[in-house]
Amino acid sequence: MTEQTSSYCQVGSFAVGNRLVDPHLRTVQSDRLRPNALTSGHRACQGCGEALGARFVLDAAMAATDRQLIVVNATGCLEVFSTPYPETAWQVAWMHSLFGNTAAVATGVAAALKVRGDTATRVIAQAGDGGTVDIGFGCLSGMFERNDDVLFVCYDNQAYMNTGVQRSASTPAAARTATTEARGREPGNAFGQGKNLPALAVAHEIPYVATASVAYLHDLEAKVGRAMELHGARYLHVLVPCPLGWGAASRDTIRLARLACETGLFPLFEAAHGEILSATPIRHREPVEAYLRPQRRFAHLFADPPRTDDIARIQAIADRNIGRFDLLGERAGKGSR
Amino acid sequence: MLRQIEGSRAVAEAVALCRPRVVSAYPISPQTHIIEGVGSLVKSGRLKPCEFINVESEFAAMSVSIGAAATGARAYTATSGPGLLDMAEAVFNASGLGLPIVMTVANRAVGAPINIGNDHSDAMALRDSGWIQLFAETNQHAVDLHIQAFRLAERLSVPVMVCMDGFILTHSVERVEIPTQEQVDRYLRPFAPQQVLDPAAPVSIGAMVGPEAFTEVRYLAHARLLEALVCIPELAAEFERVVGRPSGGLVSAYRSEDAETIVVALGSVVGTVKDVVDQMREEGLKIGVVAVTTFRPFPEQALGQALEGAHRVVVIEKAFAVGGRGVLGAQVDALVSDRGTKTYTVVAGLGGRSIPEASLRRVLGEAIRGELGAMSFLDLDRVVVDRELARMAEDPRRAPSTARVPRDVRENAARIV
Amino acid sequence: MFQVRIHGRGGQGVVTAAELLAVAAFNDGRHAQAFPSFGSERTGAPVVSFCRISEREIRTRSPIDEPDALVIQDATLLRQAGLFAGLRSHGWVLVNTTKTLVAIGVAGFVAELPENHVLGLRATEIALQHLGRPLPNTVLLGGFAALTGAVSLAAVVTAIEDRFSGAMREGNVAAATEAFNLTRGMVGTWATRERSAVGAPPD
Amino acid sequence: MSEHPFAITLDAGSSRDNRTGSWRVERPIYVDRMPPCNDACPAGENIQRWLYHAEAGAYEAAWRGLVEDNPLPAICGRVCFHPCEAACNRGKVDEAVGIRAVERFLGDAAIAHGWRLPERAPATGRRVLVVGSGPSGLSAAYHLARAGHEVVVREAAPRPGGMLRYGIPKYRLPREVIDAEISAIEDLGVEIRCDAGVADIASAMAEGAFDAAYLVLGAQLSHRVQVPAADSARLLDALAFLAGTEAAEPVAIGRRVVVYGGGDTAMDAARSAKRLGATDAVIVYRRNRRKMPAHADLVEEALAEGVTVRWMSTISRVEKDKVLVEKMELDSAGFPQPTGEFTNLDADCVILALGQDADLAPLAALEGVEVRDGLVVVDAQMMTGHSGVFAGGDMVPAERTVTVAVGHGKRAARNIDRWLRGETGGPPPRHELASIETLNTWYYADAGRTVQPELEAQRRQTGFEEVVGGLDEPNALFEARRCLSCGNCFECDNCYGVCPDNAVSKLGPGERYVFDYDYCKGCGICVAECPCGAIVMVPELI
Repeated sequence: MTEQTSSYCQVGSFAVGNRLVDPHLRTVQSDRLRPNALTSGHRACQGCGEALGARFVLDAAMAATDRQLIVVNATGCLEVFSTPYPETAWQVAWMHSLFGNTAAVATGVAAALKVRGDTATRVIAQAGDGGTVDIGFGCLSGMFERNDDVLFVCYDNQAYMNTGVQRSASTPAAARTATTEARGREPGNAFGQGKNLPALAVAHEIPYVATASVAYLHDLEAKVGRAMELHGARYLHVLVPCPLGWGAASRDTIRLARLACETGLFPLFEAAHGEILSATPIRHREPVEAYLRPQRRFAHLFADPPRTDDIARIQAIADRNIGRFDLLGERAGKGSR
Repeated sequence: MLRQIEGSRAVAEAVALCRPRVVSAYPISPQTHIIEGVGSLVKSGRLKPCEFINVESEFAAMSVSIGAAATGARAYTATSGPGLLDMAEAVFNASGLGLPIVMTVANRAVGAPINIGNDHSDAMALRDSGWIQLFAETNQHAVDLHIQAFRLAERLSVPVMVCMDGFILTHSVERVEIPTQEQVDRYLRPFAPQQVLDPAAPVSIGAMVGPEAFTEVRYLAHARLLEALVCIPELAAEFERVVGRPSGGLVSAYRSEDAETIVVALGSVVGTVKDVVDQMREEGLKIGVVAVTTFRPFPEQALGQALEGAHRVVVIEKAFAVGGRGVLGAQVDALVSDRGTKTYTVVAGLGGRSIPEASLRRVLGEAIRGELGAMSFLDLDRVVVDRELARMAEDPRRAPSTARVPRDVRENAARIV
Repeated sequence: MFQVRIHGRGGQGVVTAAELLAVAAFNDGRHAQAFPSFGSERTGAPVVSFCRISEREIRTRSPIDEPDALVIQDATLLRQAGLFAGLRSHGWVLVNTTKTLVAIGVAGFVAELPENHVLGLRATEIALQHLGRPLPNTVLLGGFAALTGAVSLAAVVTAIEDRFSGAMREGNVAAATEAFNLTRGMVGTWATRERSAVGAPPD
Repeated sequence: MSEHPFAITLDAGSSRDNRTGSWRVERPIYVDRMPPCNDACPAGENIQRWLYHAEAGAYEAAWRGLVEDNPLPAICGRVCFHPCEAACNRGKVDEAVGIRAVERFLGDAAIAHGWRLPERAPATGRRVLVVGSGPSGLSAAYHLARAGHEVVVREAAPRPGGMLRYGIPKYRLPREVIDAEISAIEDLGVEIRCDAGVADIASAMAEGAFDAAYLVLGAQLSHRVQVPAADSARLLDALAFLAGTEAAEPVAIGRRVVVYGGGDTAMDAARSAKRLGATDAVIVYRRNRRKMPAHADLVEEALAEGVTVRWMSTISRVEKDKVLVEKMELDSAGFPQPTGEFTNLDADCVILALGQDADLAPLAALEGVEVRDGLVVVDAQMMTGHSGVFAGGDMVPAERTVTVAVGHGKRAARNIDRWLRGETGGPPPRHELASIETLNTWYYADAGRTVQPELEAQRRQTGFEEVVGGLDEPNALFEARRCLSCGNCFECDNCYGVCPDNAVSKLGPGERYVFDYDYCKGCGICVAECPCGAIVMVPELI
């Protein structure tokens, strides 16, 4: 009997791999010989989303560049848990300088490569949200503005986890941190504008900006792949749940990353040269409560009495994203499955 | 080639002869002409290949240099005063990582009050950053020191700061012999880094080190810096062989062999002091001057020898530890006081204040006559200071609990001047 | 040691004038040191630059408090207090003006200086004529060379040629040369005159 | 020792010296859970497993997996009432996987390609008598033969197949399908003697020197229900009617046919009547549709073909050309109660489909056989009270479906084999059920169920052509791939990919994965993100 291929396959588009999918459609993570840019023995917490995100991104980048990659890392959890003397978990050329200068160091690396005519080796800078949206933003903006040939990756876990969960400009409204305690008349982080770094990156009109999530590996790897096809300043913002800081079960890391997207709180999109190109549609929309409830940082919203007004405000944020990015495909028309 | 040239421009030419591959630039007075000069040489194609990067801050300037040096590129940048402090974290980082970056510091005061004039507060603030610090006396010296700095940095894998007085040197147009490219190429080989980011041989640079090894790391950095005390004279000698001019080294003495009074100073003021020394020698006074070219690592042995036999040492300092003493003065005192040599610290030239020869002659005369306090401020406007101290003493907001303090301050001020 | 202080306004090439003077001295085989007043003055503000010229290496970095010569690029600066501060008793003064020294009110001060040590030169006019722009600095350098003899015209011309290119080079060389010749003529003339006759040459 | 600057620069990957497995208080382990389809399959098929092969397009391997348990996939692929699909977890996501359709596709593929059933084990020298060649007898004969026993099947009817042939209309089960799968079993060396009914089991066993017997006599005696009828009334027995459709000259039924009963047989009778020319085929049933025992898809198909149903109705009396129908109503306990409201219904003929009983006469001489409520009592090993005599199918208490019969045959065969070998003990314990809660269904791509083609309505009125068509290959593949693989790893690489500590090793196709407990910190993400629930956390032993 002649075997025919069916484009449909159980989990082909969503799980890490699948024996039924054409090898070239499988993720880098499904490869038995994947690079493991971040290897075993690191000291990340159980269920660390950032460790996962970093391996996802760097493995994809290594695959895209034939492993010709140099990585510059900001101070933060990722740096501390990966390189405590005398052991490093990195299997990629890697450097850590400071907290706030990662983009500039990467610029220097890129310049050194360019000046010696090395066009094969590519540069990634990576930082947590603090090292990106707060202390690192000056250097990052400069790198963007000069259009230096660097992909900057922010692993956003929405607070300063390395120092014990303090608020950053990426901490969501109402979230409890060590510096936004869940007490008083407005418990948790204030409802402000937030610092929307992906939008700021888009405003720099750099060649490529994307958001990604550890829960959407195919999407993430495709974005890394596209970013590595391009030159100039590029930015990837990856949501990486932190079991410690979010007060969530270690097993729920990917689930929460997924819910952040499925609620509309963390829209996945791509932009180039200042224009939004596309957004990843929500497959199964969830109310924000489904995302908030499993996290102790939002527990005060569900106390007795519950803070339904705050939940509604968070829902409104999600709804706004859904509308802005057409996350339900209402304007574009539902894509065929 | 002998040229009448602005100091900044001469340094830019010298830096270009050293073939840096990545130069990061952020404008700040009085350093700006240097990076303008290097930028011009890159734009004109005289310095190539070279990536000249206009960054958004001094912090970024040093950070770009860190990245470039770690990737095996010879990296250079320049800054001044507040700029040096802006990059302070990265300055420590560069030395901690052992990256042989060369940076010009066109020395400038640090505010507030904001002041763009020259003094050494910037370099002194980072004297313990693990960098080698060289101080140029003239623009010729600055040119020579930059060329030696690259060699020294790469030999030891330690960054080097070449300090030159802002405006006084950077903006002076004077006679400078600029070596030929051939000479510099003979002296300074292409950069062969001790560690490098290489995808083919990946390492992790910049590990986190805890208390179990941090002391050892620091000790090794110290040892490496002390090694520079041996390297610097060697490299200066080699420089003289190649370029034909003695320059650099640890300390430089002038008419100090038989001197009873020796002035010790950093940077361009040494030239003025030399003229004063000549004048006072003509008056029959046994006086000389020793310039500290290498301030970090501190050349204890060389300076100690140079000061041997002096009855008194007057340290002219363009910075001081507020609430403490002179930085250089304290170190000199520690070096010679047990020989019975009296030391004086004269704080001078702060924030671009001129150091007139007459004032120097006066203060040195006071030292010789034993009339000078251990620490004094050259040309301090006593009228202004006393008036202000008096006002403070009478300020009712301060009066209740600190009634005595202003008086102490006044007494103290009177003692040290 | 011959020390010069140049007064002007921001944008008039005051610093360049000192530098060109130093280069010219260097071209004559002397040591020289030019430096600006170290401030952050903006366009139009009064600025000062300095130049030392010596047969020997210049080591001092002390300020020039007692200049041997003053170059005043803008006569309106004469209203400024302390303009002549420290000028040595044998000193020279070169002023950019179309008027007589009497008219600009410095006759009294000038009277205390040696004869033919003070000169008014219509430098801006000459600059406009050769450069089309009111940049008096190279014109005054030519005059300064003729007035003081501290540098040669050839050295000034070479300094200008090294500094400028194209039409600016030719214009500046021509302007400086004209000023030199004009000044030499005037100084020569004035050397035989009464002191009271000191003033601008007749048209 | 590193050649790099001390402590500042470290050698790549040196963290592997740090065995983070010591952080763990719980460890993940791989498990195989019982998929609900397998759990629900009366034939005990390992559905998830054979779908796993089918998903890869390995159809012969899939068929081989199938016939490990059931030698009649082309038959069951048509007539099974697929309790697997009712249990299918995918039914809670979108729609259940069309397992039966894929099974049929595989069964038909086997026939088309002539795939041969697996070889027999070496002969044991033991002889087993199977009485009845219905699905249960065929199943038992097949499994016994595979085990190496000599099997003789005795069938009273002229052709093998029992109710497959004589109880299920052709339009549901084409006869060539029956013939093909039976002959495949015969090819294995099973002897089927037709027109060879057994009047007395004991003597038949003795005569044939059989060591054991499996009795599957079926239930072919129509249930006797007292329906008052005029002498002239035309009453037919449904089973006889259906069997008669196999004959060259079908019985005359007239134009208006009333079928009395609510089971599958009633549906088959009504639909067959339609095909034999009845303009009206009316089913009279005493309860409502929800309570109707007939399988829903048969009801659907019947209604689609124009069969009508009088719900909540009983026949009080049958006249020559009409029946008197009484309206019923359900009492609080859900039982129908008469209302006294009567209506007449025109009827040329009434077909009674009120159930069947077993004829247990051949067992009369067997000692120890216990009969209760007209059915033979068997133990957990399907053995009657008479040692060595096993029974199954419609004559024992169970649901009377083809697949249940097939399952009986398999179980009986395995127990007979064990009994013959003197072994005791039952099958291994069943795995824990892979309930929907154990799955992470987000990962499965959205995909509606494929629809099998159906014969157009016109042709369903006029003949016995098969109504429901099979899936073509792409559709069968698609349908197979809708399987969630509940409770059984299908190598999606999720655990391998989502481990933050790279503590999962991928062993390659078919080899699954192993945990590297040197580094596994026990975060449990692999458990949470396993789509099919094939990983569980267990406490670390102290």
